[in-house]
Amino acid sequence: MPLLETKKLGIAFGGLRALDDVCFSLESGEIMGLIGPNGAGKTTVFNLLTGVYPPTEGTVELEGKSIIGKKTAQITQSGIARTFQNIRLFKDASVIDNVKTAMNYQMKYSVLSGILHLPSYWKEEAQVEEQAEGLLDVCGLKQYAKATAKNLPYGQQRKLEIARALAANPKVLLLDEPAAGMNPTETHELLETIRTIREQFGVAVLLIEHDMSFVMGLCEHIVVLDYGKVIAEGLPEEIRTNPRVIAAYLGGE
Amino acid sequence: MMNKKKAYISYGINLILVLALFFFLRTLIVTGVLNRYQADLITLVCINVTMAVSLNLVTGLLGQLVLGHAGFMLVGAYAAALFTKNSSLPLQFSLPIGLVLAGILAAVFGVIIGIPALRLRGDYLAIITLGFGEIIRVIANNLKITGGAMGLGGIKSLTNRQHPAGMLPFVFFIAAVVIFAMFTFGRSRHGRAVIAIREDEIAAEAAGVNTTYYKLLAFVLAAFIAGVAGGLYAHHLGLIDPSKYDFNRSVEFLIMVVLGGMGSITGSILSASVLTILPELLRGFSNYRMLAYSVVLICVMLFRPTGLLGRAEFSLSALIRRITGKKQDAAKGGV
Amino acid sequence: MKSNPLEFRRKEGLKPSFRIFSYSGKRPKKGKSGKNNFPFLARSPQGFAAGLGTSNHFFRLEGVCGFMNLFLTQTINGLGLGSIYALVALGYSMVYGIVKLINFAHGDIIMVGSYMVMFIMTVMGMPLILAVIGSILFCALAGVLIQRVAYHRLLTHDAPRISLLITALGVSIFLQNLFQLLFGSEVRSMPTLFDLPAIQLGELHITSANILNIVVSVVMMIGLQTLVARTRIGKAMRATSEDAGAAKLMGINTNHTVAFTFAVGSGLAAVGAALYCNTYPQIKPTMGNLLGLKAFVAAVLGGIGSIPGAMLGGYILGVAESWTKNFYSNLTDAIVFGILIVMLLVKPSGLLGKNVKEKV
Amino acid sequence: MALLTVKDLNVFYGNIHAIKGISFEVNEGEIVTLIGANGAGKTSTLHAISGLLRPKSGSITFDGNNLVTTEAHKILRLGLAQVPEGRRIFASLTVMENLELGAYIRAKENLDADFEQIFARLPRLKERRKQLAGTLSGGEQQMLAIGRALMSKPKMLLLDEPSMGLSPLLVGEIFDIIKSVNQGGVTVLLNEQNAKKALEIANRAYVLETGSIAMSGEASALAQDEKVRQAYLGG
Amino acid sequence: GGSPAPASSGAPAASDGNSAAPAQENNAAPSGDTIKIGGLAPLTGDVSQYGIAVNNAITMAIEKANANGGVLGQQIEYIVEDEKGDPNEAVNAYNKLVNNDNVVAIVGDVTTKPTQAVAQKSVDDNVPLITASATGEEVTLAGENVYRVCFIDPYQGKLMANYASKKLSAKSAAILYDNGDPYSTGIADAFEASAKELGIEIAAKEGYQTGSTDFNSQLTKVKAANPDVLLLPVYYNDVVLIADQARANGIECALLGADGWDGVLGKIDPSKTDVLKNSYFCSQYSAESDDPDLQAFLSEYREKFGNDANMFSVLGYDATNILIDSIQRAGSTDSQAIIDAMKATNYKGLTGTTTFDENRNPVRSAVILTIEGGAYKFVENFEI
Ligand SMILES: Nc1ncnc2c1ncn2[C@@H]1O[C@H](COP(=O)(O)OP(=O)(O)OP(=O)(O)O)[C@@H](O)[C@H]1O
Ligand SMILES: Nc1ncnc2c1ncn2[C@@H]1O[C@H](COP(=O)(O)OP(=O)(O)OP(=O)(O)O)[C@@H](O)[C@H]1O
Ligand SMILES: [Mg+2]
Ligand SMILES: [Mg+2]
Repeated sequence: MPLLETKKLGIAFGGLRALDDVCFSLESGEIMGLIGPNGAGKTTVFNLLTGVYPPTEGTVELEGKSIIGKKTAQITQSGIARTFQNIRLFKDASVIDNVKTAMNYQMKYSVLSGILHLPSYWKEEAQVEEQAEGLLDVCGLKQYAKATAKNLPYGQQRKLEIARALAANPKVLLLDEPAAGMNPTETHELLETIRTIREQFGVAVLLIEHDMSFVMGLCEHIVVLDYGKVIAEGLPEEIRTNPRVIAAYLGGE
Repeated sequence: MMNKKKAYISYGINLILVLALFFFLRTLIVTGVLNRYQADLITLVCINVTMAVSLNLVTGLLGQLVLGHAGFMLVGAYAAALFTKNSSLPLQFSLPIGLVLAGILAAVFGVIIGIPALRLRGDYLAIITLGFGEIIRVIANNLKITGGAMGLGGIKSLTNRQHPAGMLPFVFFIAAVVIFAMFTFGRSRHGRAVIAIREDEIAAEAAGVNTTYYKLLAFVLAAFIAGVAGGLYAHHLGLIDPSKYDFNRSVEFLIMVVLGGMGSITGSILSASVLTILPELLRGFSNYRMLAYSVVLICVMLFRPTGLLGRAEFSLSALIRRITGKKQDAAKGGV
Repeated sequence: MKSNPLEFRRKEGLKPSFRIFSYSGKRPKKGKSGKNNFPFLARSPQGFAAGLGTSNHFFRLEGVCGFMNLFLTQTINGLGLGSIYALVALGYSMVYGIVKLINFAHGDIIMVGSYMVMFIMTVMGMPLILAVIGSILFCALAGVLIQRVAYHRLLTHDAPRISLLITALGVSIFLQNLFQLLFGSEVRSMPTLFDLPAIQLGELHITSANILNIVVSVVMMIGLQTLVARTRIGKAMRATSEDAGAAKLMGINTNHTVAFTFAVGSGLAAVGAALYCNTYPQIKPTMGNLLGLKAFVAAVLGGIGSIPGAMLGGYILGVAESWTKNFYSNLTDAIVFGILIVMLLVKPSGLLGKNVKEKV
Repeated sequence: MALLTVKDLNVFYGNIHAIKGISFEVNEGEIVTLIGANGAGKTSTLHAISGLLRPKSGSITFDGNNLVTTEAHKILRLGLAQVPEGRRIFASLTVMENLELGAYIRAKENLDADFEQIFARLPRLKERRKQLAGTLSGGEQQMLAIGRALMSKPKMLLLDEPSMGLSPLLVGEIFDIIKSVNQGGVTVLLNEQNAKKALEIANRAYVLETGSIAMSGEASALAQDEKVRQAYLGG
Repeated sequence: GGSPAPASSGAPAASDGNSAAPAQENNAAPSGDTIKIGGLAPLTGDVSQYGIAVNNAITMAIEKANANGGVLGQQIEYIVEDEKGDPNEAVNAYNKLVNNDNVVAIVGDVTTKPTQAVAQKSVDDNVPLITASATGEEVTLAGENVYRVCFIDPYQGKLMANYASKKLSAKSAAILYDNGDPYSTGIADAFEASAKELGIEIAAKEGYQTGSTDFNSQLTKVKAANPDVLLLPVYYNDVVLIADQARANGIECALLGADGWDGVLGKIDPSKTDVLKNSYFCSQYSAESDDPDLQAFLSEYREKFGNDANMFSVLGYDATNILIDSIQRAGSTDSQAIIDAMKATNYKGLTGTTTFDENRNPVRSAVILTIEGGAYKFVENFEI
């Protein structure tokens, strides 16, 4: 059984069919790429996977259980975490608080013990602090832990988004153009980070990216969307040479 | 997160300071150094601080604009007053029970209003709370039990000639507890979730924060506190005049919160105190004081758009550290 | 010399609408027949029964379909009231549309406009037309001045929205207290401004004020809608509202655009003020409070930012108010706000508001 | 003769010294590119030129006009258009209205031919002409932003990272558009992270590093430079 | 009689708002041996017009008393505090007067709710308090130290019901009242109850929300009910709007009102006074009366403040004089002595001779007025 599977997924915005009959599946621990021209519906796929919009038709199953109809927070809690194409951090909160927020649902202490600082508060807060620091370390953000998120350089903000998504303890990590706006050096670093994450946390990764060297270098499997439909699927080599993909997306390079 | 031991020491110091302040004020009042007028003003300051701090939870921390906070106060005022008026217990005992009831009833209203209202965002939420505030008031104007337009009179107060500081322990310690609770709430996991919603609701959802729950939590908590404050206020004034719990009253509290700095608890305390006392000091200029007030308000907003303290908290220990020159991490207790 | 500058407006007898009504001749004569037969009218909270009861009453006495008559009368009452809400709401909506500011001082601009009409007419002794024009110009200027002094800095410095809101509240308090100092806090009465005949359609009696309100509000709405949707400055306004920086890159002078918006909004408020004074000939420094609040509700109901929406919201609010007054007058405001809440919950962006869902 | 001359430009954000006395020039008919990492100061430079930011000191001369003292909304009238970073299209207006606003300063002229020209270059926009711009995908929005800037018929176009977030095919297309725009007589100043592509089409280039110009020269020469290859072209 | 509308009189600078301010300082005679009397009134805010009227009259009364040698051989110092019509502010102001300024007695407050709040506090301090115009029944029930010189709401409601029945032979009545104002609800309820006893059918009872300006819908209903009389138990500002709209809606029946109507002619545009034809209201006094004291007061007031005195000022004047008279009779400034003296009041003032009943409400007959040809007209004295 695949970890994540979509069947005949579709959505329409008014008259516009943004996605139509999208089927793909993701195995645990796999890194998969989702590519396609602008407006193909890649981000929309993420939005459907995370319950931002309800699909018009089709299903999404995580470990065999449908997640349709669940709210975004519930879906995150059941194991799908994401980053956003346009960075959406908790700008005025500290970097570490950004990460801790995503751990909130895994914590147990009550409002009352939060207010009264009962022992459970101290115990859990200490645990979370440690975990969060560990995560920041992995993502190379340890030195910024106390900084306010909005003051981070752009590239670090992207990494913080990843760290926050990881903090929700996901089984599937969805990354929307994580390398956008990065230079080759930074992009390379990011590639390494994602690999490390996969090793350390055993998550499966589904990523959207336009940087082909990045996608081809990282992904084990690639799905190509065009006009809301899957036009190709396969190994990086197959995709690179697929004439439909070249025509629709890669261009004659 | 603060170190546990350091935190407890700091709480201890604050507790001692609070107790000292209380006994200091009490002594001044009982010995007549401060007269009834000044004593009543202190009571009023405490009540307004409680209101402002509770509104700060929704407006500052949760980032939702609420224009009907006085409505919860009104509900609490009626609940507490009707209880103490009809109870055979002496007021010292019936008042605390009444206040709890006031809080609970206001919280119930908070839930009733909050569940539908919190589905909306920004200005629309503000408008709905405004609407509910007005509805509560109009209904109170039409019910027998609330005394209709006449309002409810003859509410007993603990403060009187013999006991000039009768209400002080109640208003003072309730304000202190509320302030403490707001501080610690802001630093708990629940506080973080609430702040995350303020910062970016969609991202908060995606980080697994149950936004509906936390919005409601903040809203209901604030309503509860406003209800208690309303109960105190009714017993301070001895009368409930429903027409005074209108939109304008809600705006007064909102101004306290924004002027002090949204999200800053100490800011709310500061501006609620100043805005309660200053008009009294300016009594002689009654024709001009509102004019002056509006000009000051506009100027503060123009030149300090985030309020006097912004999001920072005034912290005694940070101040001491700064004075004693130990500059090392003057970390303003970031809520 | 105590000659009254209003002399030229004065009329002997009652105002024309009243006269025409009394000429209708079908009105039941006071006395014998129609009385004491309708205990259901003794108390209003009878829901529809009261309305239907009244219908019977009319039916028996006049042989006309009284319920329809009552229905229409109350609806027209509501439309007349709603037109004033609508005119004020237009200003709210416009300013909100451009700078995303709930301009709580807008209601007070109505007050300023009313006082200007009063001042120019009664103190300076000018004719009505000059008073109205003067009031419009004065308000437009005041609007721009307020924007420059109180909002400009915040708008250009990307201040938190709520600070702007508080500043607007501050301006509102300022205007009220300033006018209280200038003109005293007591109520001032106004003469009838527009002395037009009423219309009598069968049993239906429509006062001149109602007709005027409805006609002017519709004209203003169409004018404004055309301005925003069709003209160059209208496009500039919309662009500025979206992203002032990008608007500048298009060569738009955003400062002028925002000032223009405030001028138009405030000028409209002055028109509203003239109609208001004509309909409810009484002004006071705090008159803008409730009116502003209701108009704001109307703007939201219709979808704030939308011009036809403001109009629709005003009408709906007026008619709803009129009808609740008919059935349960004590709870009017509660019911009106209740309607607002229900509508918002069903359609969060208001009736005609664009629901631009944030693209994630 | 240089169309645009920047001299000793200094830009501050509060205490942050973002641009530290840079000087450069763009000659008529050229494509000049500014390349540099995140936060190097490319956007700040462009904003200073287009008047969205007031520099602390320095001079900017365009076509004989001093831009430092010219208000932002007047700069476009001098023939200098900008495609801002992050597109900044008018989200709740339709695609068509966005394009019309691009021609705001040419209100009295007949624009039909220009629309057709834009649509010929960017056919996707034609399909979506009635759609609200905010609901376009990222790439579509970028096309719209370029189209919108072209509607003013500028002498010179400032482009801030036009390829950001675009598919490889579209990146190619966008650069083709830039080239053809340039061939049509429009001078171009291009900010890019995609240094490889940028250097391919540019005549000259400046490399920005933390607010200062680290290198400059012919684009083809820089593309061969070992340091540039290392840092910006991915080895 | 009828006066030009204030809207058309004089420059705006001569407004009431300004004339109130100097009152505080001017009366401060050389300190030490003065008797301090406190005043509470809304001098700013929505109901300030009432407060200013009362306060002006109090100032006049005290100036007069001081000119005549003061009381108990001492000058009176009058300290007024603005309470903006807000109970909370009123209590603050009261506290200041009693605790900071140590006044011996208070004239005030003006409207019911602030007065009620203050009255409750004053019982604790046993400070003599006399209100000119707070008509809510509960006010004086607060304690033995609280008096008033105006009629209470229920009394007026009952009075007008009787008048409608006995003098106007009304068989049916409609009521339109301000549902957020206890004054209005108080009169309306009393009228309704008493009308029923008298066999008058209440054909419609419609409320409105405080601050409304549009009454067309309610009036449409009233019109349909076709009553013999329409009771408008509201203050003059609203009377003007309602009467205008009522007539425009074709309601021609008699309009009834209470003492809140006093001053209505000053608030209606002269071109419109006809809408008030055929209306009857009760008042505490008649400006038409030939009582020389009253006429002297009225002209003096006009001279001093540039506008006409109204019921509030007349009552304020009487209240102050009754207090001064009581202090004189008490022979000391001791609270209890003053309160005891007040109980025994038998004072002839502008509103006639006032004594107090067991609830410390005034006992005297009311005046019924009507409006004809743009002027008030005395109809008769009327008692139940
Ligand atoms: N909320 C919405 N309302 C209307 N249309 C939408 C909405 N969201 C997306 N679309 C449309 O759906 C299509 C797919 O958009 P999507 O954002 O998924 O593209 P994408 O593949 O992520 O493109 P890019 O690579 O440029 O980000 C686009 O044409 C877009 O205009
Ligand atoms: N509004 C601002 N407030 C404070 N600092 C800013 C602001 N905008 C930019 N900066 C700072 O100025 C410097 C230059 O930023 P700029 O945006 O010009 O860089 P850039 O080269 O365009 O980078 P990018 O590739 O990310 O677009 C950076 O250090 C940035 O942090
Ligand atoms: Mg996308
Ligand atoms: Mg940039």
